Order: sequence, then structure tokens, then C-alpha cells
Amino acid sequence: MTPSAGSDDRPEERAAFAVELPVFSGPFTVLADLLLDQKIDVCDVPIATVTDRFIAYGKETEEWSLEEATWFLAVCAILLELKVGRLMPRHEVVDEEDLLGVSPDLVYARSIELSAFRIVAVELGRLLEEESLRFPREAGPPPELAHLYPDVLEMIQAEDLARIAAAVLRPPALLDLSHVTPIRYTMAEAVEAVRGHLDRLGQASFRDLVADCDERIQIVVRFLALLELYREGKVDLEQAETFGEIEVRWEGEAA
Amino acid sequence: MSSVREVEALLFVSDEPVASVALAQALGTSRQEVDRLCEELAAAYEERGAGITLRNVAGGWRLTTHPDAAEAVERYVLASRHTRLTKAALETLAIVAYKQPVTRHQISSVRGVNSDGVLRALVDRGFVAEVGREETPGRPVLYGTTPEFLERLGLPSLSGLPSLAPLLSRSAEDAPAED
Amino acid sequence: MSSVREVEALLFVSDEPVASVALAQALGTSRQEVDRLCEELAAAYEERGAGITLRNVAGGWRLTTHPDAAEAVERYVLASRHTRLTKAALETLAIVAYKQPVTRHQISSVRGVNSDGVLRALVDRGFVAEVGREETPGRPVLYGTTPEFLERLGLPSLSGLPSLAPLLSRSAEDAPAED
Repeated sequence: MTPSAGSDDRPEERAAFAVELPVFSGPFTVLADLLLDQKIDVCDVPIATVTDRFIAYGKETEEWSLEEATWFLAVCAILLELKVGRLMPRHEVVDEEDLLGVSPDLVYARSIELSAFRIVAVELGRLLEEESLRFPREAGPPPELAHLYPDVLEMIQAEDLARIAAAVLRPPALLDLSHVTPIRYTMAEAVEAVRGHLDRLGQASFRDLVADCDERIQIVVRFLALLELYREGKVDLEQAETFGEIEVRWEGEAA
Repeated sequence: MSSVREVEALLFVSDEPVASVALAQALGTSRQEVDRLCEELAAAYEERGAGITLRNVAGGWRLTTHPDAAEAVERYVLASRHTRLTKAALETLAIVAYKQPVTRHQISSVRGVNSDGVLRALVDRGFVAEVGREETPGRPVLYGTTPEFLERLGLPSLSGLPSLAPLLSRSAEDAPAED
Repeated sequence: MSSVREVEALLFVSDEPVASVALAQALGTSRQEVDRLCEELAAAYEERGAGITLRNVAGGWRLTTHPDAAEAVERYVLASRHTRLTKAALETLAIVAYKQPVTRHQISSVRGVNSDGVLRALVDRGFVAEVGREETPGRPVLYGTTPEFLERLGLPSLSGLPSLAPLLSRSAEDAPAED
């Protein structure tokens, strides 16, 4: 169900939703193509920022196109999955092939290739072991030849020496995580908040439950908490009409 | 006229494999002559049961101790050169060696599991290094084996790797299962 | 039963004169036996016109290149290794300057290669000197830079060395991002 990136089944670019980011500025549809084609690194794009802009754009144009919003959601979901795949340690390789499916022929070819590599890996291990029985001489030229070493201070100044020291002593680079928006709200807190509100009110609208939220992410987490409680059978949800008010009722034991 | 004596002396002060051409330059002779002298010297060591051996590894000539003296040397230097690589590391090393230059992604595809950690360990140990970037979107890093890899395996060059072709024609079922 | 092979291998990996008693210990034999084997080996080198000689100097047995090969060795060390020597010497000097007092072992672990020869060269040049011993088992020698080093760089004192901190952070930013 990959939204086809370069085809016609996405909204026309009337007053196209555009983004302005360090790595790219222009229509989001173009950015999405570039990301899906891996011409831009997904980790260079703050998806949270893009989403904020999209919502703002929806408000500005006062014309929510369901088609456009759906397409945007689908693209963001895929980008998030790619991004998570890039950032999280994992056992399975998540890549385009996995999303699109790999042909059985390719799987078979790879299994033969891999089994060949496994056999040859054993051989490499044996060579390595044999070779470890031989010791080289690491002393280099003897001290009598120390005069052949060049007079290094003839060529450099203190600043050069500092640069060389920095290069040799530099600690390994830290992983840059600035493109990941930190999550400051936890699900556990949100569950507790919902439980506390309902304990007081017995029944409440979703709007009431998030009245004390300051940030959108906090509202999102609280909504997820609500879904979690619903899944556990602790709350009952009711929504009279699409986009209507969500009524929440506590069903679990008294909190 | 250069001699075995001079070649042996140069090899003795070298702390890495030395290309014939470097020896030839220092001795004012030809590469062919150097190779001939080295082969002569290697044979002489072998013949007299010397504690030293001379072999062509990693593109150059290199003196090392004889394997039969390994136990005594280890006791003496209180160290072992023994490197135990895990099965996963050896498998990844094999893929890099035969498919180089190769991207992280390609390695993981062949192995079917994420190999980033194991690849980093091989880079840290000097067996594998970045050798460039692929001219495709995202310009992923390309990896290849290092001269140290050849040295640590005692191979003269990459063409000294065991042939993969006969293994590829064998069926996948013969393969040792991964544990 | 220890052999000429084992004695030769031990001498080969040593970078300074080795006392017979140290060799005897590693080989589980007597000093007398070691001396006999070494004399035998020395005679064999002499006889076959080898590029290495074995001599009993102050402190013990030591392998060196044969004097007749000295000219070729000097030419070789100068010609083919000049750039490597410069790089090695500069790196080692930089480490001593910024990490002093520092042991040989610490230098080698930072550089990732044995740095004894190059350290000796810097000592010979008078840029680096022994400044004490570390109070740890084995009491390894500690090295530091000399007044001559400061003088050559035109620095009044060690505190005149450029600070490393801004270079470390800037180079971290300049470094290619890990993808």
C-alpha cells in the first residue's frame, strides 16, 4: 500500500503545501519523492516540524482536502517507519524490499550465496588462526638509525602540533540525534492523568480530558493512552458523529 | 651488485610488508631480481629449519617467526596474536572480502540480518575500512578489506582468497546452519 | 627440547638486547644451553653471509643488521620511509607534548602501533626525555618534552601550547557525519 510517489493519484499541486527545511525547500510532494527515492536522507527531515506546518497550512487554506490529508498521513507513516528503521537497533532489515516484497527467486539466490559465504568464513577463520602463530618484528629501524628520522620541528609550529594532537586524541564521534524530537510525555503519565480525571468526573469528553495539556504532543500521548485503556476494557468510548465530541466513561474498577 | 645479505637486512628493519619495488629502489636493482633474491632467502630459511620465515603477504615481503616456535614466543612476549572472531564477524568479513566495495545495506541483505554492529567491530579491529562512497542517492559508504586483513590472514593479495565459485554451485542445503 | 629455531624466533621479536637468563626462562632450559645455541646461530649467520648478525653486547644477545649492509639500510630507511617516519614522529611528539608525563605503552595504544623506535628517535633528537617512573607494577618510564622542544617552538612554557579543546570540538563538527 505504498502511495506511488511519482504518479497522478495524489492531489494536484494547487497552492501546493510547501516546506522550508535546511535540506530542502519547495513543494512537499517533491520532497516526498526525493525521500522515498532515498535521494534525501530521511533522518535529515524533522517529520514533526513538517506535520506542524501541514496542519497550519490546512488552517490557512481553510479547505481541508480529505484526499490530500490522507495522502500526507500515508507518506508520513512511511517516512516514520523508514526513520525508525534507520535509528533503532533491530534484527530484521527493514527496507524498501521488505515493504514491496522480495521475489522467491531472489531469496533462493541469496540463500545459496550466504551458504557459500558461511563455508568460506570458516576457511578465513582457519587462515586467521594459522597466521596468529607467526610473529612479525615490530621494532622498526634500530636506535643506531634514529638519526635518519627527520627533524620534525623544522617543518612545523605549535599550532600544527596542536592540530595533529587533536586528530590523534579526538574521541570517537557521538551520534547526532538532533533530528529526533524528544518525547517529554510518557504513556504512563497520560494513563494516570486520564484515570485521575475520570475518577473525579465519572464521565468526560475528550476535550475535558486534555484541557490541561500545553502541547500538541501531550494531547497525542493522552489520546494514545485512551486507546490503550479502551483496549484493556477500562474505558468506553462514544462518538456521535465524525469529528464530533468523544465521550469517555470509566468502565474499570474504581481508581 | 645487490645480494641476499642486503635484502635480508632491509627486511629485518621493516615493520610491515615491503613491496618488491621499494626494495628494488633502495638496492638499485630490478623488481625481478628482488623477487628472485627473496625467494632464494625464503627457501634457505625453510631448508635450515630457521626460526624466521619469509613470505609474500599483503603485496609485500615480510619476515615473521616460524609457526613451530609460536608456543615459545607467546611464553616469551607474554602475549598471543590469537584473534577470535565470532561466526557473525567471520561471515561479514567474508562478504566484504568477496563483494568489495560493498555498502552496509548490501551486507545486511546478504546476511538477512542487520550487520551494522559487527561491521563496526571489524572496522575497529582494522580488518575493514571505508574505501569510498557509492555514487547513488544518499551516497552510502563503501567498505573494503585493508592490507592488514591480508596480512592477518597471510594472503599475498585478494586473489589469494579461496575460490567461491565451486561453493556457489553447491546447493543451499549443504550450508552449515546458523546457530 | 629447545632448539636454534626457538632461540632465533625469540631474538627476532626482541627490540633490545636480551639476557641469556630471560631466554633460558622462556625456553625452560639453562643459560649455558642458551649461550651455546646463540653462539651456534651467530656462527651460522657469519658463515652464510647473512644480512643479520647476532652479537653478545652489554645486557645480552641482540640481532642487528650486518655492517656490510649499512649503506643499503640507510638509503632504504631514508628513501622509502621518509613520509611515514615524519608522520609517526609528529604524532608521537604531539601525544607526548599534550599527555605528558606518558609511558611508551600509552603512546603506542593511542597511535595503535608500536611507537618505540620513533620515541627513541625523539629522545635522541633531544625533544623528548625521561622525566620519571610511573608508580605502578614494572615502574614504566615516563616521558615528557624537553626545554629544547619549547625553545624550538618558540614557547615560553608548556602552558603556551595551543589549547586542544576548541580543536577537538571543531574537528568533531567538521567530521563527516556518520550516516
